[in-house]
Amino acid sequence: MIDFALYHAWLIPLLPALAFVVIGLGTRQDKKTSAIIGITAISASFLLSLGVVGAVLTKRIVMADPFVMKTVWARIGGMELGMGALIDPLTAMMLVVVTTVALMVNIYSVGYMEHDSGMGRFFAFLSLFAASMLGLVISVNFLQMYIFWEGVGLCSYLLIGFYYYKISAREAAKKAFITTRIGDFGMLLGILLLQINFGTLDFIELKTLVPQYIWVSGTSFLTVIGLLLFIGPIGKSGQFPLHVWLPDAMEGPTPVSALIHAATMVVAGVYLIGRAYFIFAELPIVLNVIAWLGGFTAFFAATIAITQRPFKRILAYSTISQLGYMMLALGVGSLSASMFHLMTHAFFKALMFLCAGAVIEAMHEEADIFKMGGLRHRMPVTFKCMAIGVVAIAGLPPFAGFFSKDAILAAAAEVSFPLYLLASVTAFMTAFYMSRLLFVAFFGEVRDDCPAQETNAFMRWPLVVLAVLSVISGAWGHFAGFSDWVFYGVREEEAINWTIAGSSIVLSLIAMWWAYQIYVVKRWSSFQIARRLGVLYDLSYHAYYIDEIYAFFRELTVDKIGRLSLWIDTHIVDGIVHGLGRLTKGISVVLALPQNGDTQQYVAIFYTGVIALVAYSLFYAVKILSVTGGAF
Amino acid sequence: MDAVFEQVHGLVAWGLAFANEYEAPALIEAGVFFLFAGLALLFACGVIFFRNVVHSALSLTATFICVACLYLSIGADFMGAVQILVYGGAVAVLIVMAIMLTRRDDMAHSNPSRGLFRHAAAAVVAGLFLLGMSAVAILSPFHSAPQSLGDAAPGLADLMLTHYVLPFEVAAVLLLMAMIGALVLAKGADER
Amino acid sequence: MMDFWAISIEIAITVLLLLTLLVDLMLPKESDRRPVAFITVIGLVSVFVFSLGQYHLSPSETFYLGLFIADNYSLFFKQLFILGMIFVVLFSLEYTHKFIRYRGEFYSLLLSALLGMCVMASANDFITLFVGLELMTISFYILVGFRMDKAESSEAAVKYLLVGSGSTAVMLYGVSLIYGATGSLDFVTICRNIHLFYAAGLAGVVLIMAGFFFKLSAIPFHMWAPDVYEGAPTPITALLAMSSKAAGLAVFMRVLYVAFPILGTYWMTLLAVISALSMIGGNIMAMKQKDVKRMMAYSSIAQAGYMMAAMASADYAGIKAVMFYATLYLFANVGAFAVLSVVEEERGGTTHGHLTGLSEASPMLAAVMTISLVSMAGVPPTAGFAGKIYIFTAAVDYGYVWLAFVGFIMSMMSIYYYLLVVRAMYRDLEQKETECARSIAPPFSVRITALLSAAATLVVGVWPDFLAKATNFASQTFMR
Amino acid sequence: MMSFIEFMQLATHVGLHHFLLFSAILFAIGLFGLLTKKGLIPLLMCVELMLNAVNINLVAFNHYMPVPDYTGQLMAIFSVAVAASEIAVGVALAFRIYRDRGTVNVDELEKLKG
Amino acid sequence: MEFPLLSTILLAPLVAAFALCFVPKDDRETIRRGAAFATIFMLCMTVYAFFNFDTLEGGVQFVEKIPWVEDLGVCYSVGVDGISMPLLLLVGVIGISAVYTSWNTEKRPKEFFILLLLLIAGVTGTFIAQDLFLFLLSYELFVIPVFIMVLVWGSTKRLPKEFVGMKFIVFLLMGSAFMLVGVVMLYVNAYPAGERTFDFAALRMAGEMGHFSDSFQISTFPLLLLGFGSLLSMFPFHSWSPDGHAAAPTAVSMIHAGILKKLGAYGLIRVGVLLLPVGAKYWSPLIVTTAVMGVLYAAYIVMAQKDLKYIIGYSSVSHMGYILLGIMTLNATSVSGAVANMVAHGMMTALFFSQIGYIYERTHLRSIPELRGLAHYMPHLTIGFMLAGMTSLGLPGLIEFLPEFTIFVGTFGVYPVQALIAIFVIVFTALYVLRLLATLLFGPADEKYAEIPDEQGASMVPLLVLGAFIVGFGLFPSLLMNVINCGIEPLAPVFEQIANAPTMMGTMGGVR
Repeated sequence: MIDFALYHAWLIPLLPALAFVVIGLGTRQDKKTSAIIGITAISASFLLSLGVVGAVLTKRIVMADPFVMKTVWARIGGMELGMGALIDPLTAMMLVVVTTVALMVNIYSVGYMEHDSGMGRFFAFLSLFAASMLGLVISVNFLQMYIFWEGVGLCSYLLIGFYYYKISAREAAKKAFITTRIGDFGMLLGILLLQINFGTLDFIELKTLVPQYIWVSGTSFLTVIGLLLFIGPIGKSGQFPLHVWLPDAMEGPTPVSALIHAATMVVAGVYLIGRAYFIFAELPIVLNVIAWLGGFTAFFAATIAITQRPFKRILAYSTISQLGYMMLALGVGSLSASMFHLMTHAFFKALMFLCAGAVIEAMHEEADIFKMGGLRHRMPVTFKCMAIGVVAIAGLPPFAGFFSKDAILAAAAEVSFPLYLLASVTAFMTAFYMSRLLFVAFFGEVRDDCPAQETNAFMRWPLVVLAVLSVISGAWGHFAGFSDWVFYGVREEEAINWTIAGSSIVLSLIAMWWAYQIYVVKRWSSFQIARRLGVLYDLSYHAYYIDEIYAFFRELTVDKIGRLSLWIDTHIVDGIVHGLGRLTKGISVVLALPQNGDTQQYVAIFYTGVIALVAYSLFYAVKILSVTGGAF
Repeated sequence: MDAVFEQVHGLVAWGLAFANEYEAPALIEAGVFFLFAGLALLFACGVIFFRNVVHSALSLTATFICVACLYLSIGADFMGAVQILVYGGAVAVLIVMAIMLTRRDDMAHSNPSRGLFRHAAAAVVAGLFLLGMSAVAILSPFHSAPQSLGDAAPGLADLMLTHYVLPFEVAAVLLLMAMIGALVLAKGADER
Repeated sequence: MMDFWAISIEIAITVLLLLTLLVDLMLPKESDRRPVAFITVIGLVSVFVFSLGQYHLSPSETFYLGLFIADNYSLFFKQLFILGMIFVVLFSLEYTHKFIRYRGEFYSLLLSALLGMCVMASANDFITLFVGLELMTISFYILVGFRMDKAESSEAAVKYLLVGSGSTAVMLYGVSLIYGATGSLDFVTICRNIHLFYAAGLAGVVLIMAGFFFKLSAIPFHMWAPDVYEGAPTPITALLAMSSKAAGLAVFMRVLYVAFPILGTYWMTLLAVISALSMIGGNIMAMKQKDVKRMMAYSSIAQAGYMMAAMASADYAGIKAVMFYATLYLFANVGAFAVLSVVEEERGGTTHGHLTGLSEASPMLAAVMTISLVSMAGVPPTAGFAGKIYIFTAAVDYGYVWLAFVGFIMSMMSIYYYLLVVRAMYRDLEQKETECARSIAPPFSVRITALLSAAATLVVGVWPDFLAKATNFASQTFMR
Repeated sequence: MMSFIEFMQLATHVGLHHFLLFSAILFAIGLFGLLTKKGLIPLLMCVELMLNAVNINLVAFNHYMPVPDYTGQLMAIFSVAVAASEIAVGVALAFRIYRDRGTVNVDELEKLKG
Repeated sequence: MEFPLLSTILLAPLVAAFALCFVPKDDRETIRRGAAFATIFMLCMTVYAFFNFDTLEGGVQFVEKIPWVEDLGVCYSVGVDGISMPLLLLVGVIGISAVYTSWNTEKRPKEFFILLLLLIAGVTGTFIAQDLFLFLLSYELFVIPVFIMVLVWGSTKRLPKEFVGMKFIVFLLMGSAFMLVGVVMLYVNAYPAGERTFDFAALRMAGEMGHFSDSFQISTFPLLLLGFGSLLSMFPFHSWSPDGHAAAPTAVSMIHAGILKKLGAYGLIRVGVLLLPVGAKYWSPLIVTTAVMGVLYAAYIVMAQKDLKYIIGYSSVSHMGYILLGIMTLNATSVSGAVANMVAHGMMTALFFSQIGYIYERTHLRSIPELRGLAHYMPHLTIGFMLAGMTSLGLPGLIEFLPEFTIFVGTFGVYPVQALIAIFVIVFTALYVLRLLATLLFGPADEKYAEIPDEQGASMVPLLVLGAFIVGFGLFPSLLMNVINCGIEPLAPVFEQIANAPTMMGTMGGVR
């Protein structure tokens, strides 16, 4: 079984892909069959993933020596492009995380989508997404990664725009695709440079080539490549300034938000850097950029999240913030901390999103948390799960978030104090706004018009499973030696630094208490605070007007120039063509003017021609005479 | 004064020399040429400038006859005869007939011309052509050795029935078809 | 001595001519003269078939002392003229019946024009040339004025006659100068005479060329062409465009290559310039034309330009190209004018307006017209393309790249006005034009001519080998 | 520069050039007429003048040929025949035109143009 | 002698066209079935040829050679190599799609299908020709069919269709006039008179023997470029193209964008680059720069367009810029990318146009604000549009991704700045494609489209056929790429030979 899983790891993405094909071509109309096919496929992948993990553990496949299977996908123009599966602990971890969350979300969706006529389509897309994401995870080279990277982007687009009749969904989908495309552009450039420079995109080969290259030519060129490659993750993982699509992506069905925009796809960027860490780790400048951008994003998103009102939007900004954390961890050189956080975050954020889905469905599509309240009475299971999620993200022991966040903070503190400070402030704010969410939505009085009811079993059980994972994954990972397996270079210190951990716990507690005072006890009026903060509140509430700024620039650089180009094309380029046509016709008219029917004029012109010819002959004759001197 | 005197002197000297050097035939030859050529050109101008088309036609005939005389003067007897017969006779008659058939009331102005601009343009074109042809004639070092062939008719007849029998026959067809064509065209649409 | 075999074609045509005259006289006055037409066609077909047997590998035969030469070159052109004449007589049966009053004489005159052309093609001295040329020209003067019901017809004839006489005078002047310079009118004698380099010789050459330029309607000697083409009866326009031009070309080439080869560089430059002028001017002026016959006049000016471009490269490739092009131009013209004659007959005119809706009235005619016009423009898969390749290969080979430039660009530009006609035939009809869709059933003779010519155009376009070989054969014996 | 006397000597020594110049002038006069007259019949007359001029050329060349030869005159004879045919056709056309339109002025023939 | 496969492919549409001449013009069913039969037959044969193409052996295969015009040195010589084989397949695929897209032609169907088949035959002939004369003969065969089809079955939008048809033809033919001069110069300079030939292989041999001097190459290449470039809709000679798309009937738009433009690119490779490599190298910086300008400029214009056909028209100008870029970068990688992209873009645009045609035929609307929310009633159409759109923006797993990637790989090392701009335009492409899809397909439903049936039966055929190839080649690119590789392989020496040839900017250093 374990061997089978290892040697057939390529089946992991393929099974959901098949499910997509089958559902798409065949059973799209039949909800139930579609759901069964989708869930079966993902379950099989899940089992295989577990098998892979088992194989990694038993066969002791380590980061430095991964297990690789590959085949040639295409040969073109002297390039050989491969496809295959690269199995190492990192991959195994990702496989499990992705399949677990995907499985949960699939099951959840059976409940969530049961009244939607597009359920077949939904499962098809989910399967396709799972296939792409898993394909991305097992990539053996940058091209494969890029391919599936775009694939997940497509699925994200399709699923955000799942409710295609809603203009907001349509626009959000578009925005997501284009924004990430900008990132992809940079990444594509990086990949091209790698291909041109090294002649290969294969991770394993690059791993040996890169150090040699650095030895010979230094890092300056690779720094450019690294920065370009990093643009991709900026887009995909919602880092500033390309984060704008992620909050809007919440227009999609909530399971999608949970799976794609919280747990899996958005971490693809982090994963890419992790996978290519052998490049990034050699480039201090790039690492610095990553760290600072990550830190800034984490902080920046947190400041926005504090003032948001829609349930999923808060979670979205929180996701951005947490992704910033992961980036920060990578930037400060701790692959394992980052990946660890990636894993825990996947579980607790998926959990929270699924809870959000339950709540919003129960509230009949009402998303504003201030219109909720007291839901803990109506939806106890959901509440408990949500609470676990919040505590986990806030970083209280022994929940998952504590261990991973602590690892990041410790790593940051080791490298740079300002970064550590930034991360800590962010942690504080995270604890605050997550508590705010929890308190506003679930505490207080039940409103009279509240229609909320506990959800059905399909939706409940995944919550429970994820809640359990949110609780245990941190501790389990920490103590079972996550960092023994997933690391880069030298294995890192794993012991908990209690100074850092303690201060972070204290900060979180303060934040939660404060939130409790404001939103439950209502010691201070939240509105008053908002008014006092004035401009800052406005900025935060409107996400620093970044969307508006972008729209302005898009209008300026795209639409205006587009209209200008069109004008140029129709009036100048076309104008020249049409003008030439008209000119020729004009010449035609002018040339034919002598043709006025007057015979004698014709004769005159004829003789003019004759005279010209005679003149030519005389000229020639004189020339001959002058050459020959009149003699023949 | 000297220059004028010199010219006059020269002229006298030339006259004496001319009388000495040239015999009468040459002189006569020159006289005949200039007489008929001058007349021909004069009549040709008449063709153009007479207001009455009948006068023009007569002038044309006169030109033809002058040219015929020139032919005769250089020994082209047969050509001269043809010229008088065909041009002075047939063509002239044809033209006069045409004038009669297309006559109008006021014969005094029956030979209208185009406007002044057209005259100027025509003068330029014709003048340039003349200039060109004169230049050609002057620039060409022709052999100017007149030959006295005597009676050309037998020679021509010989050529026409041997070397050039085909053009001769074709010319016959040409005349036939021209006749038929002219008849058909002249009959026009209103033959009933 | 006299070898009558050499002039057998001419004799046959003359006999046919006399026969038509006789039959015309014998037929009752009210008869419709179709028998005359049939006699003409049958006679010409038999002459054509007979002439096929005259191709030879042995040295060419001359009629008398080399003044009339029946080589493969002239034979090829003669066949071309005969073929053109057969086609024209065939497709104009109905047209003649409707518009021509003196039909018997009409056919006789056609034959006399044909005789003139044939004589020209074989002429090897200036007298024969001149007589043949004039026989053709005068026949055409008459034929152009042959539509008694249309004032334009006689107007065209007058214009043709006046300008033509002017040109005859110039050409004769040139001949006289050549005679003066060289003392001979025989091509073969002339070509050896160094005195061609006299001013008189040089001027004589250009004056003779001017005469031919007039026949080919090359710019600036073209002024007569549009008016005459428009005014003449449609079959005559067709003949003017293809046969008269081809005959002019045939003898023009012979004059240049046989009589004046030593002046090659002198006249080649001139030909190239005139050719370029004709290509440019003809094509551009054609663009504004509304009347298709008139447009064809301008187009024929341009076509003459193309052919002269090939002549400008004085070797047998050029000659071959001209012969090739003249042939395909004949087919194209037959197709186009067959359609035009039907249209004029049915709708009373040949402007774009008259052609409107032809694709619905008679798809076959529209298709034939399109193919013919496209061939004139030189677009594949029609014969015109192969022809242009031959022509401009010859020109480029000789170093006239600029001429090829002008030629190709103008020929592609010319597609514009050809397509204007196609547009008129195919465009959507407006409400008030529904009358234009009324079906036209062309008579059998027209149908067969049109289809034959279109088929020939396409076949030569796709498979030019046969024609290329034939022209090769003919041109090589010409250059000896 | 040629002096007046030399010129007179040349001028009176009648030779080929005299004829050539004479014919050129005659041709030019005919051409001038062809370009300026209105009536069709005068135009035909001018054409005849031009053809005549050419004939003079031919005959003169023939006369001054170094070797005995008749082809020039022969050409002239053919040219006469052609000229006669042309004028016959021309006159017939003039008649046609006159009957069609009541005029023989070519400047009124303007139906065809453009 | 082997079975004349390629001639059969070439003759199928011709024979069908000829046969259709004798079908009564009211019998629409027979006519369109006949046309469909011919194209299905063609497709089967081309697919057969494609999969029987021996990629190990390479070179020109399925050769038939018969002397044709001896004094010009023309042979009826057909054959396909790795470059033309995929394009031939493209013709087969688009041919059948075009016929089925026009399935419901009501107006004068007989003439329509005859002309369509002639058009298809012409492009087929061009791709299989191994003789320059034959190539030219077929190359311009499109003129009359296209003109008449635009005239009769086209549509008038911004400009009258009569005008556009004229513009289309005159523009292209003016371009090809230059090309013809160039070809004649090539022909004349290759061999002395008497030994001349139009055979591609022989002409290449002449080039290798040095019969084309460097200065000759440099002066002649622009002529060819003008001809092929204007057919390829090279900026700034693209003006005919969007208007042409807009006015033409759907089938013509499909063939025009899908095949005709590729004809230009194919000609540029086959005649321009292969025969005149030094000339190509000399001019390449300029052409690459204009190509990239075209890419960007056309993409910008699309942003401001509303009419669907204009959008796709300009977008194909933009995409053709990538192909030109790939070709003119002159290395094996970029050129193979360009060739692959020709196939990819052909199928993609054809699909786009067939979908547009479907909706236009039924609503007579094709401007974006008027058409909206089609996904509600027409899922098949939506799939078609989505597939085409996603291909257009270069989504991996669909046919166009890998070619574009290859072009970029080939180009980026040689012309970094130009390549950078070109790559950046993929963002623009995404932007305009998504805008188009979003407005057209999604959003609130519009009742007025409720009555319109979704694609079914015959009208599904283009989607199925093109979709199958788009996805199939997208997922399994080696099917396509192996064939192309073996076509590009023989070119490698040519590129090597000119690697150090001077360009107009002087000798380029640092080329990989």
